[in-house]
Amino acid sequence: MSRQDEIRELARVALSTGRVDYFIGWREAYNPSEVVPAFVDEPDSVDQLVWNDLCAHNLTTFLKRKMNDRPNAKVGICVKGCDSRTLVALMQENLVDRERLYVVGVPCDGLVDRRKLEKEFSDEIIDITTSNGTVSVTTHQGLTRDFPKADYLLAACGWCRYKNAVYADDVAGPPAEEADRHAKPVWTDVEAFEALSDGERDAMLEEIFATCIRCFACINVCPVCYCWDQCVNRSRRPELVSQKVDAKGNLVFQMVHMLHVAGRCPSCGACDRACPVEIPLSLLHRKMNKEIYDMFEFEPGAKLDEMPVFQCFKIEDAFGD
Amino acid sequence: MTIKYLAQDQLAAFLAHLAERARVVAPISEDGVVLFRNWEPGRQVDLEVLLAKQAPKEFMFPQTEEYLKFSYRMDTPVVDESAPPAGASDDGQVEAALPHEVIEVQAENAAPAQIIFGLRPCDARGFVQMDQVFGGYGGFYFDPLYNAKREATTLLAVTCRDPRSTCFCTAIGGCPAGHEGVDALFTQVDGGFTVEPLTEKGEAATDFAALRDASEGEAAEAAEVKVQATTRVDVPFEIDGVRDNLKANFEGTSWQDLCLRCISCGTCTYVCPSCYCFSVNDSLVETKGERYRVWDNCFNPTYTLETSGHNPREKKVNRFRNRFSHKFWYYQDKYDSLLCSGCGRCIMHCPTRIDIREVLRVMGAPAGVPEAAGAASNSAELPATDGKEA
Amino acid sequence: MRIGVFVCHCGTNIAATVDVADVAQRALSLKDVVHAENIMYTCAEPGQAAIQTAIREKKLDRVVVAACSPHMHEVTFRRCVESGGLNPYLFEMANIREHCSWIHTDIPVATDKAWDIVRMAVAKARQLEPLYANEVEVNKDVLVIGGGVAGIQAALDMADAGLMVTIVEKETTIGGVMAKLDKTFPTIDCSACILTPRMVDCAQHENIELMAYSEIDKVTGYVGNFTVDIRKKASKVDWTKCIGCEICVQKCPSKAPDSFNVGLAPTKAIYIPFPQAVPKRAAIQTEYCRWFTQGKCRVCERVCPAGAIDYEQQDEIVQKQFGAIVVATGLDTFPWEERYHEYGSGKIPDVISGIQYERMLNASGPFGGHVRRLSNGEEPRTVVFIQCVGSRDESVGRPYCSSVCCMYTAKQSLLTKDHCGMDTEVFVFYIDIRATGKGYEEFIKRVQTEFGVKYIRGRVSKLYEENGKVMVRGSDTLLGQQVEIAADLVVLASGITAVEGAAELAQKLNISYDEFGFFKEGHPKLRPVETNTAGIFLAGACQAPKDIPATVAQASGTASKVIGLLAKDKLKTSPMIAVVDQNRCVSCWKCIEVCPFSAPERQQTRSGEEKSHVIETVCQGCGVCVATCPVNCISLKGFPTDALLDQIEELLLA
Amino acid sequence: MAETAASKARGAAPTSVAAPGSGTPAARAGAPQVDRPVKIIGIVCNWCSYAGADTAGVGRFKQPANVRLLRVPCTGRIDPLFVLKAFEKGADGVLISGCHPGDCHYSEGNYYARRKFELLERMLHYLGIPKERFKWTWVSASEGQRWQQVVTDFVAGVEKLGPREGRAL
Repeated sequence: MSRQDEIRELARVALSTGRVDYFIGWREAYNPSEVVPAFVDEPDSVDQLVWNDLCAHNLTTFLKRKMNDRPNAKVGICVKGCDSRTLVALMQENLVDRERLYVVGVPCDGLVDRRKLEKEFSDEIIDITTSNGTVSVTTHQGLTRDFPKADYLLAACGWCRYKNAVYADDVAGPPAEEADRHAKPVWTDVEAFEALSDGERDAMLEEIFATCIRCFACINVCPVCYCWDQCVNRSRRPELVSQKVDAKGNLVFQMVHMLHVAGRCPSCGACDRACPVEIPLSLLHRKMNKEIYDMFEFEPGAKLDEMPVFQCFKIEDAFGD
Repeated sequence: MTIKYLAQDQLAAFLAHLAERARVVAPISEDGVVLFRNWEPGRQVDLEVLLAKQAPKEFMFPQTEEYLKFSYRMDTPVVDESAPPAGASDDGQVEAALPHEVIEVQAENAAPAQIIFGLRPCDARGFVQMDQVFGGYGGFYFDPLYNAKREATTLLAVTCRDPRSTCFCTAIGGCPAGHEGVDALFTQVDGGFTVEPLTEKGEAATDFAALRDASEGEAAEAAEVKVQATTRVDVPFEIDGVRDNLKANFEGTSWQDLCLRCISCGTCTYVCPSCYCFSVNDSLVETKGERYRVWDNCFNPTYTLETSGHNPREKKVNRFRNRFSHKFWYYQDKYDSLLCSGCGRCIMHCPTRIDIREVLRVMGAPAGVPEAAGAASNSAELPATDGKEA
Repeated sequence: MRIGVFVCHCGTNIAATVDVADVAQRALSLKDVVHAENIMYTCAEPGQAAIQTAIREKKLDRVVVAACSPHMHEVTFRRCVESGGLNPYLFEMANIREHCSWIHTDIPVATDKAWDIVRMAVAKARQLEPLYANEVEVNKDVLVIGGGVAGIQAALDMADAGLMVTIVEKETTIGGVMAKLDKTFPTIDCSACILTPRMVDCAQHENIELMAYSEIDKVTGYVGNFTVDIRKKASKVDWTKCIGCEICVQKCPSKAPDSFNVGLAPTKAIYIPFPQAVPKRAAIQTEYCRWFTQGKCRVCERVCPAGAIDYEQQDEIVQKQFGAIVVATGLDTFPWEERYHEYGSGKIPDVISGIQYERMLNASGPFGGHVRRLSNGEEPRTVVFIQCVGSRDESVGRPYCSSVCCMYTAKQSLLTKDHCGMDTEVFVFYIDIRATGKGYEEFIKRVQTEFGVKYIRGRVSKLYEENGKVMVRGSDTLLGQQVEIAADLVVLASGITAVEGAAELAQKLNISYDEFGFFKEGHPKLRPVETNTAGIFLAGACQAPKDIPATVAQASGTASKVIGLLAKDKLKTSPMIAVVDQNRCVSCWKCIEVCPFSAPERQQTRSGEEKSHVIETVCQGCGVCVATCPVNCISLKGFPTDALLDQIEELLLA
Repeated sequence: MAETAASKARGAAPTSVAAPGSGTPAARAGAPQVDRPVKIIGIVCNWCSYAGADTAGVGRFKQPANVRLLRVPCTGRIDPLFVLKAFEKGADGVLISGCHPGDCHYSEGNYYARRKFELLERMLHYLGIPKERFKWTWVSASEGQRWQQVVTDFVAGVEKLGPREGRAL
């Protein structure tokens, strides 16, 4: 049975047995090149659920407080390895009710970066299919081109060491083959930026963040960011972040987000993907996680029994002079 | 007016000519991302990508825009010596003798001439729709900042030769070659553009030696391009009755299902050519301050937050319903215009691909239509093709 | 808003380097500032009057005083504006003395800095709001840590005033260092004769509970309401049964080092430090006890008439509530053996420390008060005293004067003549003679003239053994010549150091201590017995080296402070605490996780939601929760985020 | 990565406050080098470092006059965002100082703080703020001389770099 069928079957059972009131998975949007979160509440509509190389959405986002208006519903949810770490991060803080949760782990071998493909065409993409390592893309005007999947993976998949969920009640199909998830992580992307001079980094960040439009997609889509209407980025009093939209303010704006999810953000990449102006936020959260790993050998959301590192301390911490 | 012709290889020269008298803005591709940016000689205009990521809205209505600067001065009044000394008894006298704040205000509203080239008719139409609210339609507020820029701006639109699957301008009275708000319409034909000046601004902008009168053949080709494009635009819903049906479906349960995957960010409104909401801020340090406005949007949870702490649109679904009802119902009632030009940017850029067409299909249809059920509304647009394996 | 700014000259302390008139003048250009003046001494009566007049006449609603450190006079000025009719928390202080005039010399530079400091203070003042103190019930019991003369004196004074006092002493008996001394200067009266009656008073006082052989494990709470975990160490003897008959000590077969006699002679594994011990109870040093080390013996169990021996006894934690704590942990003497290798590192038997000599002189000491050479048991004919060993000596990290050595050396040299005969040769090597107390200088003179003790001004560079003598090589800086003395006994006036574990205790109590481990008083002159932690007080040598008169005087001073504090039934708590804006709380409970005092709690709101709420009387106002709250919905009264940000912006204003 | 980041860089909307170019190294090279004393903000805990600075004052330990102190009850109360704000508003350096580990007046505040500051320091440097411009350390109430040393060294470090002009943060 394919993973997709496994997911549909687990969803069908969960819905028909009343284990969940609704089930969150993925489905195709207005065309087969777009996959969106699906909310299924009938056993007989589970067949809309899909599992393919475009299922990038981290569905944990939809467990955030105030995200859906059915606070007491029993929820089923699909999580990839990366998604599961954000879920565990929420669990570490008791911000989700495990009792009302049914988690289906979806082993994942890496997904396709649709944006990277968009850059290959001026025309609109209307269909994307993959079969054994080749991605076939069809445009609105009927042009079809093939690309090697390996070259068009999501950035997050590039640094992934958690192909299987770290927390799940059931798993859709056999686990994915995983290299040692406890191996020391690699940070080549961050190191490249670190290698620049102070001045270069500074100038580059200013240019990058000048394009931010403060739409809050990064923050609202972030699964571990839950303040909503109370986000200090919106606060006038105290005004930690100027409401003016300019490069400096935008960088502070983003640092507020980063420092608030520090120790809880596993770099799932949801913010990078959500940003309409394609700001590479991984520049910041990956760096943050690199340092957190260096400081505590801690990986956010990796273990249920751990505590986010900035909500606790060790007397023997050896920082500072 | 006569149709003119501009050869492709003359485009740069034409823009350079314009750039001498005004700032020229055009769709420019930077690392595969097309945005409206300052055009300077040597920069490539990108007309291949149909729609720039954002509408050119920000050039008429900047995301952050200053109203005025203000400053405080402490002014110590000259006390009349002859008068009896102010005793604590005489409050008024004590008041008068105290230093008082004097507030000084400077406001300036500079709007240098600018020409936007390469926007699409839907983008132009967005401005026309925005004009209603900023232009004081129906005796409402007339916004000097917006109108000064509007006045100083010429819109040189380019016909959409190959509409996207997400385009639906024709469904709401627009057209890939629409004239609304357009000062001059450029249409790509073999080897260049036909150019139709539609206003005096347009005339002035296109008054350039390299433009010659178009041949009949070129004119005919342009006409054909327009027809072709227009027929290719999808008509995903029936606009007639949408207003009334939204009203009827105001309490419809399907709003709940439709907004489930919405993350309540502001992307759709910030890329939209006609969304115009903003909030006003003061900032003051010591004696110097300024008042400015920044884009705001109805998905922002604090958008309707009242001082009391009460928020009439506290829930995501309320905010979600508002955006569509506003565009196709309230705005129409108040300003006698839709607030959507069918560009489809909100669909393309929504992090979860919320589809305005789907919303209108469901909520814009007469109440109680079977489609208006969560799961059903999902399957309603479920493509025939099955999912593919990873 | 109407802010008044008052810039203080502090005589020339500020005015010498800061153009105070200019600063006051400039202040008038600040938003909301309706009054500014410069005053010679703002804290003095005329200065305070000027502030109150301005409040009245200019209808001020905020007051900024630019003067010294708030640690100096914040309280003074809060009181001043309060009696001037303003809420005391509508006051802000700009520190332009300690932080400006005293550390800079260039007038324009210092003036500009003072101007910035004032601007920042005004920026903060704008954000201040009236605050009102809370009241908490006060627990009237007092904990005294340390049962030396300081603790005893303070405890008795407080107990006499009707307070319930608990003395926690780490040894098996109270008495401390003074109990080890033979005589006390300058009166040469017997130390025990003064102290032991007071010890007995403690034991018998109905308001005093003695907890000997106990230590402080944990301290939580705040002034008026401390909760303390006290560890009763296992003595392996049931003290409710023990009658202190000492039979066990006589019969015990295992020897053990005797800390009370500073190692002069051994004691037994089961021991009672000295005959007048209070409480007089036996304890087993298990590391030397045959039963505990080899699993056989149990002699004491057999001989004990009271059946008090309890080998199974374990440490016990007792939790008690107190309203105030007096720290009187006393002193240790400098471990000279470790640092003075030129004096033989303790390997020369006839080189001993002053405190050892006290035990030697003491009639109830191991030698029955007979002075003996440890090498051969003979009475010494030549005795040399060396002062400032572990005092006034940078090379061993002890730059300070221990303040008692000059006097106790003089006393000991006198007693030497007394015990060994006037013909005994006694030399004292000294740097300076410090005899500042009442009758001290006269005492020194007596020792030199009447008793013929020879004082040599100079340091001793080396001690070494040579045919049965201890050779003392030093210099006489007055005569400017080398001296070498063949001594039978050398007594080192080892100085005073903080007790072992002082830092750890300070950390448990959250009080500050200096680099030497002495506890820091609130202010050297204005708050000499208080600490910076409300409700915790100091007495005796734990604060700084002192002699007995000074210690007792301070202990009584401390007692009166505590009595004053606990005279009230309710205490005003600082209103500068954290408050949650529940409308903005997102119920993430991070505040609860991080609070060191468990002040935040979950609270049901009227809408039925659970939101965070800070318990006013528990919150200590550290603000950790404020910095942790992701939505900034916790405000720290007195230090609101708005104010801090405004101060930053004000300073950086281009 | 660097390339991608660079290629991401796009000029901002001309009319919006985010004036394009201001961030480009070229534009900065052209920026006039201002000559003014460096502005440093010191955020210090009330119980240790503020009092330590007092002790330095009482001891008349001379110091450079570039530091202005912001008094907070505890380093645990310092939101790292204050530091970002300070740099955003144009501080040339930020110095944070509190009680030595174990000596916190509130027993735990500085334990939380040091974790935050350590991360903050690493991030700040990454954002292009040279290490010399940010320091966090411990100075107790009795360490007047240490305070003098800390201030003197820090100011010297910042002065070597001079005032910060037109930076992203």
